[in-house]
Amino acid sequence: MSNITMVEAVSLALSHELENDKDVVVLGEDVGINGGVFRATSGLAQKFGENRVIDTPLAEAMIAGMTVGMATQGLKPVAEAQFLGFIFPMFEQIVCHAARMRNRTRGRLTCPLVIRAPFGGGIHAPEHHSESIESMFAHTPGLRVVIPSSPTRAYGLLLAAIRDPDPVLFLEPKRIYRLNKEEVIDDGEELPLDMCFELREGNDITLVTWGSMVKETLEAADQLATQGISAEVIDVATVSPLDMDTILESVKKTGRCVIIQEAVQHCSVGSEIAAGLADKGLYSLIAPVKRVSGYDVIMPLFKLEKKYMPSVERILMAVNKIMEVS
Amino acid sequence: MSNITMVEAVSLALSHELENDKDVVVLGEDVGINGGVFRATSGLAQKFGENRVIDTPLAEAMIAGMTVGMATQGLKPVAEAQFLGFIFPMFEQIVCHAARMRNRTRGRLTCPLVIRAPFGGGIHAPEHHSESIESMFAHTPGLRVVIPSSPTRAYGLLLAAIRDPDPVLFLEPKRIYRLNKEEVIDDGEELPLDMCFELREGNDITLVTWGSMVKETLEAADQLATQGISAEVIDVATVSPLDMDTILESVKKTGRCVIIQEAVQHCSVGSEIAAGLADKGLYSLIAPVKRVSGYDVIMPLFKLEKKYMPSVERILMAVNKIMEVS
Amino acid sequence: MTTVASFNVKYIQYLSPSGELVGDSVPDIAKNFDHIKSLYETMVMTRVFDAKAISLQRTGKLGTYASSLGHEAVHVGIGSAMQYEDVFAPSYREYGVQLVRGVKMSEILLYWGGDERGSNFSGPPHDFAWCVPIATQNTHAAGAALAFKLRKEARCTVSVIGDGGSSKGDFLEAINAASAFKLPMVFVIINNGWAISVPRKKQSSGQTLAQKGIAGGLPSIQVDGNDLLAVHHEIKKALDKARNGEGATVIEAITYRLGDHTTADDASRYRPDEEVENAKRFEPILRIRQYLMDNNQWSVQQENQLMDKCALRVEQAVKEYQSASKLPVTDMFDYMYAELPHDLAEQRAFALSLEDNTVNGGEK
Amino acid sequence: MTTVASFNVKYIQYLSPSGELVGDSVPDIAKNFDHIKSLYETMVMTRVFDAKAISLQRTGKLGTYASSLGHEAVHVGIGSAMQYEDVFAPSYREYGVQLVRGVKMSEILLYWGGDERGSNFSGPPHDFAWCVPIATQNTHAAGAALAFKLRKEARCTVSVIGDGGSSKGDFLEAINAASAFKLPMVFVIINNGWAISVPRKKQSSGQTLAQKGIAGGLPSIQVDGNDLLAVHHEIKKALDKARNGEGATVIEAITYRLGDHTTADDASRYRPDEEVENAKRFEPILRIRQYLMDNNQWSVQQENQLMDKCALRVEQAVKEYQSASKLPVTDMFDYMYAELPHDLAEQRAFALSLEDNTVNGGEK
Ligand SMILES: Cc1ncc(C[n+]2csc(CCOP(=O)(O)OP(=O)(O)O)c2C)c(N)n1
Ligand SMILES: Cc1ncc(C[n+]2csc(CCOP(=O)(O)OP(=O)(O)O)c2C)c(N)n1
Ligand SMILES: [Mg+2]
Ligand SMILES: [Mg+2]
Repeated sequence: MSNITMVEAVSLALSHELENDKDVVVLGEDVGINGGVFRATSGLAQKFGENRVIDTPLAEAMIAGMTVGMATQGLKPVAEAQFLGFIFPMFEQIVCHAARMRNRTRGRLTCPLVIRAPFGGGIHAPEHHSESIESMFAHTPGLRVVIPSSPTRAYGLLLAAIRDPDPVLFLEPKRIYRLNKEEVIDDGEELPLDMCFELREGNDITLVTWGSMVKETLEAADQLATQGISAEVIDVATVSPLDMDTILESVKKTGRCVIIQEAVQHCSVGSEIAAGLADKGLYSLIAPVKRVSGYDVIMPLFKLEKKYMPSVERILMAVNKIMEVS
Repeated sequence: MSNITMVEAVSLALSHELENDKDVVVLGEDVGINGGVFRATSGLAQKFGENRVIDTPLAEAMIAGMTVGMATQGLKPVAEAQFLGFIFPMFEQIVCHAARMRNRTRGRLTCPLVIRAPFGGGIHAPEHHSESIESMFAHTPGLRVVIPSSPTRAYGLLLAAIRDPDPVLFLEPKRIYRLNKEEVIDDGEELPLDMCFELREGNDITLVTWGSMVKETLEAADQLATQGISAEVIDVATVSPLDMDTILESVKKTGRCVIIQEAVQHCSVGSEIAAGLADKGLYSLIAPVKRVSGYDVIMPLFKLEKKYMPSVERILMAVNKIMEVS
Repeated sequence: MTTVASFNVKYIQYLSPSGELVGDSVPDIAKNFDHIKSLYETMVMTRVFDAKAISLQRTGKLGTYASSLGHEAVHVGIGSAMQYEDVFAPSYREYGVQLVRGVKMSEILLYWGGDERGSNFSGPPHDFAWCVPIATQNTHAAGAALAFKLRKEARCTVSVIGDGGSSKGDFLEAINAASAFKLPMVFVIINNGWAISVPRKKQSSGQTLAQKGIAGGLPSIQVDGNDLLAVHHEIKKALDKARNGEGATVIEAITYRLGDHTTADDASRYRPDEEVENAKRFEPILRIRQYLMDNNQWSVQQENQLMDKCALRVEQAVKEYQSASKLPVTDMFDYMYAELPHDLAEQRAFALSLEDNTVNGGEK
Repeated sequence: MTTVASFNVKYIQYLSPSGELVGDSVPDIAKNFDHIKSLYETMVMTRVFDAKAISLQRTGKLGTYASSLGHEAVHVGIGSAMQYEDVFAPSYREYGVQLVRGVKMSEILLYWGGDERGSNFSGPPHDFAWCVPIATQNTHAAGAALAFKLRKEARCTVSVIGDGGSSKGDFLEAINAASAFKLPMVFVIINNGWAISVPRKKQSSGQTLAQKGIAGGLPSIQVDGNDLLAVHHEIKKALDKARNGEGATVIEAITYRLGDHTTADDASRYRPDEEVENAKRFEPILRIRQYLMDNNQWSVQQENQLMDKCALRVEQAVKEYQSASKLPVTDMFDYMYAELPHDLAEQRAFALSLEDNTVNGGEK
């Protein structure tokens, strides 16, 4: 029981499962003695040995393919993509195999694997280190896509992801890896993979978000409160499959919704949520559904990255715009 | 001037540009003497020689990477991914390089390339030959994603794609490759890459679709006409960048919209269009925006594929549901 | 200037095209006629099955089908060298391996008939299913091999790849993984001369494809892939080594694709007839039968009996295939996840409701 | 059993760590002292620049930076062997190549300072920009080489890859492309012993990395990557061959990463100090200076002058970097497409409107 950061919570969950399930294996580039470039696997190789925490050659297609191979043969591999920007060589394996193995073989072979990847902008990283492409994976049936936004949720969701009998892409918003500390009890309790988290109750507007943007969204909600606007904040957390019901329920109450995401807007998870509202939530809506997203541009190198990313200011602008409507 | 099918129109456009622009080069697996597995490059190697129409080794990452390399050095390569299901090894090159080269180098290097890929279900093909994943690419800034739905549009849009100074993913719905013939004049006239095509005017409801589903949508519109419902049919054609204005304009008139796509629903192009309506079109909407999509499952092998794909029946059900609302 | 590493690639053949034992040594299996006969029978069965599958496709009773005509020695040679607990990672045409390992012909037909249940087959449950995305199976095999190594199980994996597929990066990454982790596995490059319309020489100007293994320092050999004895013996040797902790081997088996790429292909567009005619002289079944006959182990009568048996069994398989129960629409939902997520349950119910409709939109 | 192909990998060194000519022959450049001196100066400049860049990062004036410490010979050796019209495809730390080719130090700083304008550099406009996704640059180089071949231009491409990157599939596919198309290109594997924390021996158990070229039948050699003469000479020879239509070569240059992987890395977590200390004895600058001095081509005075010159030039570069004009927010929109699409124009206007706000939400 200790106060830990989100990246430490990731380590803690990995350590817990390595300890409790001999089939769990961690693999990836630099996950061994180096403990991962963000220290998410820090100390694990030392504690569990090189047969449980495995440094691989630099070849992402191979890492993903071997992970699939291991998973089909009874292991529960947890692979790391060093950054989400380097996951592209894994696509073929993730989409064509991991997500399809159970269905293809009618359950004969399954893929209980996790691929973890740090992602998102805001830490002055080099090119390709800052993109948010969760929607590409969310568009892939058979895959779970999970994004924690706090130490507690990272711990519980990662445990659930490792134990889930199906493949899970576990995306870690690295901007908030060390944002704050929470008391995380290492009790092995998992969190559900099919439910949004309601982080704040409110009546006037629903703010839907996930990952690092939870931070700005909660800040915006605080400021709105001082304006007398009561915002409900929902952390989607499991962007696929998506718990749309919780969002619909909330919008039924508030009549308004702003979706906040770091990803580019076009064909994104935010689009899906807005589309869900345009269908099943239309009659609840008092005002247009606004999306505050990254612009539809390439994530700029860091001199401009802050201007790319949705800010508290932009959230407030969107909210105020639709609060005018009545 | 002759009556040709859509796949012949693809050949014709390729032939036209090979003839008229010495920098155009066609490459891919089996595009040479075999003329492509769908005959889209039929006769081109024979006509233009092995230096213009190039059979490559079987390695998609290499094909895409070389295409990027050639494009940066002044050629206008048109590469083929044999099926969209085999494009995954090209992702890293498409997303990280083709789409980014101009922006990365502030215009010093550009990628005037086209990657063509047949896609979609309904022809009893083996596994991985039938998926529709246009939204993964549509989510990628810097890339154009173009989907023709008739011989005329295939000809004009492919010419435009080849001439466009930026990378274009050109997805060919193979179910309608030979569906019908149209008179296509080989006059080198291109069609715009930034506009929807209005295929049918109507006042009661807007049906938005693209690719092979244009067929079922037009059939549905015919049937609706017999019910006295006047449906406007829009072929999006350029799913990214997307001409949302034409859609909004139409819905302003009709107040109702059904989006029809073959792809799975979650985080798709259809989601984006519905989201656009939930924001900028909300006040026009009389009824919920319905999406008739593939289910959020893995495209089944062909015994069940017809049941996966949106049918005229399903389109009519969706339309009738929202026509009840007033 | 010093030489820091040297390599060579050897070519191995035990049985000449005319069925004579050649070469420096005689492999064990050459004298085990009962074993050879049983493998010969499987080779013939594969071929009879193959012809039937093509004709089913031609008459609209099967989807696109990838023929194994001409590959019988390499396929059956692999299958017979493996142990049950080993894992096989096929691509899409290695029926000979799979028949040896217990997959049913009716299951192969189900698969090509557009029915996922074919991949839930009667072969070893740990074997991989058919794999269409070229070369991806090789990294699966590497992962399975690593699993065995980590668990200290005396098991190996065998994966195949075509001459075309040998150009793909993940095949090469799998070789590298086998090198880096010293994995218990065997890579078989089935060089049948063609990747659809692209001939072997357009894939690489390397003298052999076996030498791709040298990239990772793996022992790399060529065998005559139409020589059952050579394939069986060399794969077995490589498996023994692998099982013994001595790492992986790359084996290029040279054979020839006597048919079209698949039933969707027309090889006459790109391949000279003479090449095919010539290749028939080296095909694998003739020579092993000749060998058996020359050693008085096989008669015309036995051959006739075998043909009858094959025809009968294949007919049975076709019947089984054709009498498979109807696939319920719910099948496309029910294997997506261990537990059906909420939104999918809704879609499933909707799809099911369409089934009940008299006007069945989904059916068409 | 016949041998169908044989290969070997040779190791080439001309200058010993102590600066003596060794080996069977003397390369041309060894006697061209003016040339060597100018290359030596660039090597030193690179190193002085490198130290400055690291200190800029440490003081918050630069983003993450990938040091080239220890790689000066291989980088400058490559750059000096190439012609202007050739194309260089870098990864991210080959500043020595780029300085020879006319890229400005201030541009390198701009890039690592988070400014795209750094990639619109003063080097040859046809050169590729820095490439972070490992190994992807190798296929670009193959594509460029194919363009030259198709247009019958006497130009070549040179691409680099690290020991780590040599495991990645697209590097291997690029080698295969060079083999299949007989491309005018040179692959340089810069083996500096480490891929972040993963040592060379974990990448592959192959004796050399050069042998990856054997997969495609390409001539494959190892050179001492700390020996400027060997690198320059062997790359030049390979380029001459390539330009002559004789195809590609794979050259593994053995060097050592004397620093951390990048400024975001802490090598002490995984790498023994002794290894680094030992490696310093083989580093590239010492030996070439020694060679010049032993041949009375270099003096302490010249060295001091050079150090002053380098310090001055680097300072100038830093000034240029720091006085770069502010990046307008519109820059992130204006290079997305040749023409700004309608929806982006709207977003651009919005972003610009935020700039005008007094409360600047984008700025924070
Ligand atoms: C990644 C990928 N790219 C392309 C294809 C389409 N395709 C199917 S088989 C084939 C040729 C394979 O040739 P080869 O590897 O020699 O195997 P063979 O069919 O001859 O057994 C191609 C290009 C595919 N299935 N997967
Ligand atoms: C495809 C990809 N995967 C992972 C990374 C993260 N990464 C950056 S450098 C590096 C190690 C590279 O090592 P090596 O190839 O030996 O080159 P070196 O840095 O030693 O020059 C890694 C893993 C990346 N940039 N690209
Ligand atoms: Mg082949
Ligand atoms: Mg290295």
